[in-house]
Amino acid sequence: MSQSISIEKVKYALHKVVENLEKNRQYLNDLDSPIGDSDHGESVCNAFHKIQEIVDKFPEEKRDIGELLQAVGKSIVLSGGAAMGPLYGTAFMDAGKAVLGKEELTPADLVQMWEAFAGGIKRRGQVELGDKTMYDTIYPSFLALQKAYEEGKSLKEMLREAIEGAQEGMESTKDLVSKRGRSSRLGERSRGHIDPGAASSYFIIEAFFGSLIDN
Amino acid sequence: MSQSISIEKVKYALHKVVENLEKNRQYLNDLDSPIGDSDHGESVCNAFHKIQEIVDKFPEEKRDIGELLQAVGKSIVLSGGAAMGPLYGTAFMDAGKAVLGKEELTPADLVQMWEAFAGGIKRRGQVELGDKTMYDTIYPSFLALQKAYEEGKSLKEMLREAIEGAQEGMESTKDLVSKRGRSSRLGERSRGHIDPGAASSYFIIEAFFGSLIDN
Amino acid sequence: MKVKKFINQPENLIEEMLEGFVIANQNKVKRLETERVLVRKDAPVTGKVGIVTGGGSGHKPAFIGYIGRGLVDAVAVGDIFAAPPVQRVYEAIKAADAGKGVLLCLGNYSGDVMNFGMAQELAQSEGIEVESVIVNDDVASSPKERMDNRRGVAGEVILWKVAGALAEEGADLKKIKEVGERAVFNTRSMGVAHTPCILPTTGKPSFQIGEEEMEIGVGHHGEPGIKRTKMMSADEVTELLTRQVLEDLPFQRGDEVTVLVNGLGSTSLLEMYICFRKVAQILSDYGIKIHRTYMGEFFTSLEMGGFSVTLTKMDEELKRLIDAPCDGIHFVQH
Amino acid sequence: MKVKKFINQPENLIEEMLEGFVIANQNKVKRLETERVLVRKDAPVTGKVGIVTGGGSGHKPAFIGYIGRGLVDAVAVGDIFAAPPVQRVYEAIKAADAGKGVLLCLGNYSGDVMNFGMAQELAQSEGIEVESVIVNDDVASSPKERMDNRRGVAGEVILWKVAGALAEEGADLKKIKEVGERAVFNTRSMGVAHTPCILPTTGKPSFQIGEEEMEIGVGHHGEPGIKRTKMMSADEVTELLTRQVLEDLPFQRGDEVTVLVNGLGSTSLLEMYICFRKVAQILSDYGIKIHRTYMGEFFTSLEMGGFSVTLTKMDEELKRLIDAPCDGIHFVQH
Ligand SMILES: Nc1ncnc2c1ncn2[C@@H]1O[C@H](COP(=O)(O)OP(=O)(O)O)[C@@H](O)[C@H]1O
Ligand SMILES: Nc1ncnc2c1ncn2[C@@H]1O[C@H](COP(=O)(O)OP(=O)(O)O)[C@@H](O)[C@H]1O
Ligand SMILES: [Mg+2]
Ligand SMILES: [Mg+2]
Ligand SMILES: [Mg+2]
Ligand SMILES: [Mg+2]
Repeated sequence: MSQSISIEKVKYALHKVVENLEKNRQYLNDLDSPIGDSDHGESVCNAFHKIQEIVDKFPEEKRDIGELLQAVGKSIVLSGGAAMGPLYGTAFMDAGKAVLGKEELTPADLVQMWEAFAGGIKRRGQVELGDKTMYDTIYPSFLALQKAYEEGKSLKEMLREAIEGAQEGMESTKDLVSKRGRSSRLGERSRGHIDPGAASSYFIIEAFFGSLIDN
Repeated sequence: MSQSISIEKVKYALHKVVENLEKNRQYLNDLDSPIGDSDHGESVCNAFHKIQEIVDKFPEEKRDIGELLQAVGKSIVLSGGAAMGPLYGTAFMDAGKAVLGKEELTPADLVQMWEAFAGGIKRRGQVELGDKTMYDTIYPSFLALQKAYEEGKSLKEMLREAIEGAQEGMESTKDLVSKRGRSSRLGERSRGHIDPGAASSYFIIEAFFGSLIDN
Repeated sequence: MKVKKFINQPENLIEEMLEGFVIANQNKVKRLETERVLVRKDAPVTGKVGIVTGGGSGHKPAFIGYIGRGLVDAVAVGDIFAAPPVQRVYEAIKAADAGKGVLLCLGNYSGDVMNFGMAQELAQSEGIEVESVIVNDDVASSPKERMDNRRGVAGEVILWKVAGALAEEGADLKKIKEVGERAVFNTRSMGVAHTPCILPTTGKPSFQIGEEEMEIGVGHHGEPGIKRTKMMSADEVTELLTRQVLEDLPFQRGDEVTVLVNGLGSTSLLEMYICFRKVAQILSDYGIKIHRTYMGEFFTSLEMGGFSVTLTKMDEELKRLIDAPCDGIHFVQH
Repeated sequence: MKVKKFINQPENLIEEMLEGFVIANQNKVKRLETERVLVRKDAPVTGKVGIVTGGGSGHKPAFIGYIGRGLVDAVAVGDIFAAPPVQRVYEAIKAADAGKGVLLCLGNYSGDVMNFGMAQELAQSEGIEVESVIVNDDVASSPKERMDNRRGVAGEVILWKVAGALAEEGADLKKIKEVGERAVFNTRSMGVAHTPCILPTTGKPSFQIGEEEMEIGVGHHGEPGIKRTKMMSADEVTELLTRQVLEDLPFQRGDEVTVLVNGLGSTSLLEMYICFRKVAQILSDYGIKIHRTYMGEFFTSLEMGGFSVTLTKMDEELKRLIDAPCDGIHFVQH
């Protein structure tokens, strides 16, 4: 496996993200029922569906991965809606900004990009770790990615550990009491359920990083 | 058993009518569900409930059975409501009119009274035999009463045969297609169900004539 | 199935509802002391024919929600799905009469026809001028040859609107009856339901129906209609209702109609707008113009799931009356 | 449980609904060509601050039913229960702005807050004056100490009414924001539900609940409230809601309030009047006077079974604005 990531790989990874969300659409709706409003799968899938076109129409000759991610983020912000729209949209926009001008991503770039992605969620959502949101999936995945990088692991290992970090993060939300978003009004009653946003973030990371591993 | 009927017996019989309807309240609602609006038991019971007071408050010294029946009929007409209110109310008023001034009812009076009762239904409801209504219970019961009388049977036998006539009449409605009232819009779909009004009429007759037998 | 309803003792429910209703709408309505009759606050209105209606309870906003300027003056309130008794209708007539007479508006049900009819006779015998118009708009309830046997359903709203507006203009009883009858003659409806209501008095559903079924042509007390079918799409069922309604009255290319899409209780306005869209498409195909559209719950059957489509063929006079402002309790128009 | 709804393809349902809505109400409303935004026919109205609102679909008559004179100018229409995206809100702002600025009215949901907030920034960056008022009236959704975390529910209707009336009077943006915020601060609500709605997009119920249970303090997307209990009588549940609402705001003897009893979808008006009767009794016990009562379906959750009680403490200015006439599509007042 190559130690850098091309724009083609990113495009492919984005398609895989859409696929994976679509596969889990109803599961995400179901997670959003006991502590939310039962629409998370719908909202995420509808918003991400549109990015396929952005990706497909992104001119062949343009090679800037940052620009691509910004275009994706802008689409999600402007036409995504729901809570996840501004959150994922901002995350992609910030991620794009962090790697603007890059035509290949090195492991270091990837770490930087993902830090910005997590930062976008934090900034837009005014959220902390442990608030029982998507941030609880995304930030741990960044930490794992960074740690693996600092330990000098291979890109493949980095990606694998980021996915594991995301999964642990997602699962951690089950025992948390929500502090942000719709479920934050439930107090103790929010405990015992995985946060739907944490789950969709996991599916995004699983597909995005996973496809980079296989690729 | 005496061959004439006193006002006390009529009063007692009216109480028995209320009791019998009350006992069959839900059954009458249920009959009114497939071919009507599910309220016949409610309407009949509420209206007849009020006649208990009329009967109880009817002055001891007044002995006129016709007057009593008219008072009962007037109450049902004025405050009964639904389809059954004007129908049963008119029937009782007409029945009262037919025996106005009588302090005892002979078998002949009874026949006349019941003919008027049936006539009241027919007049108010513009109804014919076979239209699948309460008239299909009431008119046959009159015919049976009259026949038994003409054959010189005892009062007891007359009453018994009137009840049997009523029962047969009620059951006959099951196979009929409705021509009157709410169920008349169902055409063939009204077939196969006993008419709720035919059933309430049977319970009235069963209790009224039945209590005169036992008494 | 357990009954989930916000009620107290079932035997008190109409009285409690009316108590709430009178408090909530005390600027527009008052209750007679003697009888369960609600009347417009300023009734009898001098110089105006009184408009009286009524019927069984459970159809809110009908009947009492239509009390108000440009609409109804007095309502005789029956028990759940039961016509009001004679005395009550009679008191409503008296309360609405300002000396110019009273028009009774009622649905074509033998209970209503008999009770209103006897009350009318009683009032007439005391010198009050009383006429009546009987609504029979439900095309599903009898073939055209037996039109006078048809049920009255949501079309009654059109009668109240038209007769109420005309009465407010100061027209006389004869004229109002004539125009009211024309409005009824020009009105056709048909409904569908997939879920019964539960009668609060008995805790029982108004009808039985399968998990995937609906009843085409249902009455608004849950009376069976024409047939039981599988659930259809919004477009299919709307097409079925609309065509049946259209074909019943000789509607012609160039005609103008008022459309009323009436929710029977639990069907959402969202669904009804989807269905209305199809009504509009069909009318446009027929070359029929929509004069005015009413969308919402106008004549319900408690929480029954379903809706009905009503079309009224307009003429210049009916247009003026439909468009007139009114200030009913649950029916307001500028 | 099979889904019994009158819809066609679930993915088309909002578009089809809007198509019907625009045809039915074409005298009052138009749709932007570029975005799923509905605006008052004559918007932008010269000399008037624009009132913009929006949110997820499924709450009919909210939001689009409140478009009209004395109410709302533009609505950004989201998917079922999903906040509208930034671009859409931004287009709504532009469509409503007549140069006097725009007030955004929204419920306190992170989706709405973020999308409206970003749209506001976008519009401001282009020189449009934009302010916002966020509704947080649901007392069941957070303790008083964390009031700014509470959900917005039916109280938003009060904001539209008040802000809309003030805008129609020609007030400036600052003033409307100030009075709007006071109206919100004076408004408290709480709801109850016993039956979920079925999301037409997924065919799934919005929540699970037992055959004899109800959810106290439910949100109008089916969000859990305070507790799950056995069904209670109308009086018991109304007392519970009303006292909790009353105790949250320092209502005092002699205060005047506007009462809004809102049906969440399938609960009948008959039941709601029974419940209102109890609200009125409690208010009377507290020595609180009712200024005006709104009864009906103002902000639903599709066909959810349940209702909510909203109280707004009045002052002279709020009374004038609440009483002002308005001519919304589904909210008309003389
Ligand atoms: N302020 C916030 N910060 C971070 N994440 C949030 C915030 N608010 C909501 N979320 C996330 O959004 C998810 C819900 O998304 P979605 O269903 O699209 O929104 P809505 O609650 O408006 O229906 C939650 O599960 C949570 O992970
Ligand atoms: N025109 C009529 N003549 C005779 N009986 C009638 C007529 N109309 C209705 N009925 C009787 O009334 C019964 C229904 O009574 P009820 O339930 O009180 O009235 P509603 O149909 O108004 O609910 C029917 O079953 C039928 O027996
Ligand atoms: Mg959600
Ligand atoms: Mg009946
Ligand atoms: Mg009835
Ligand atoms: Mg949502």
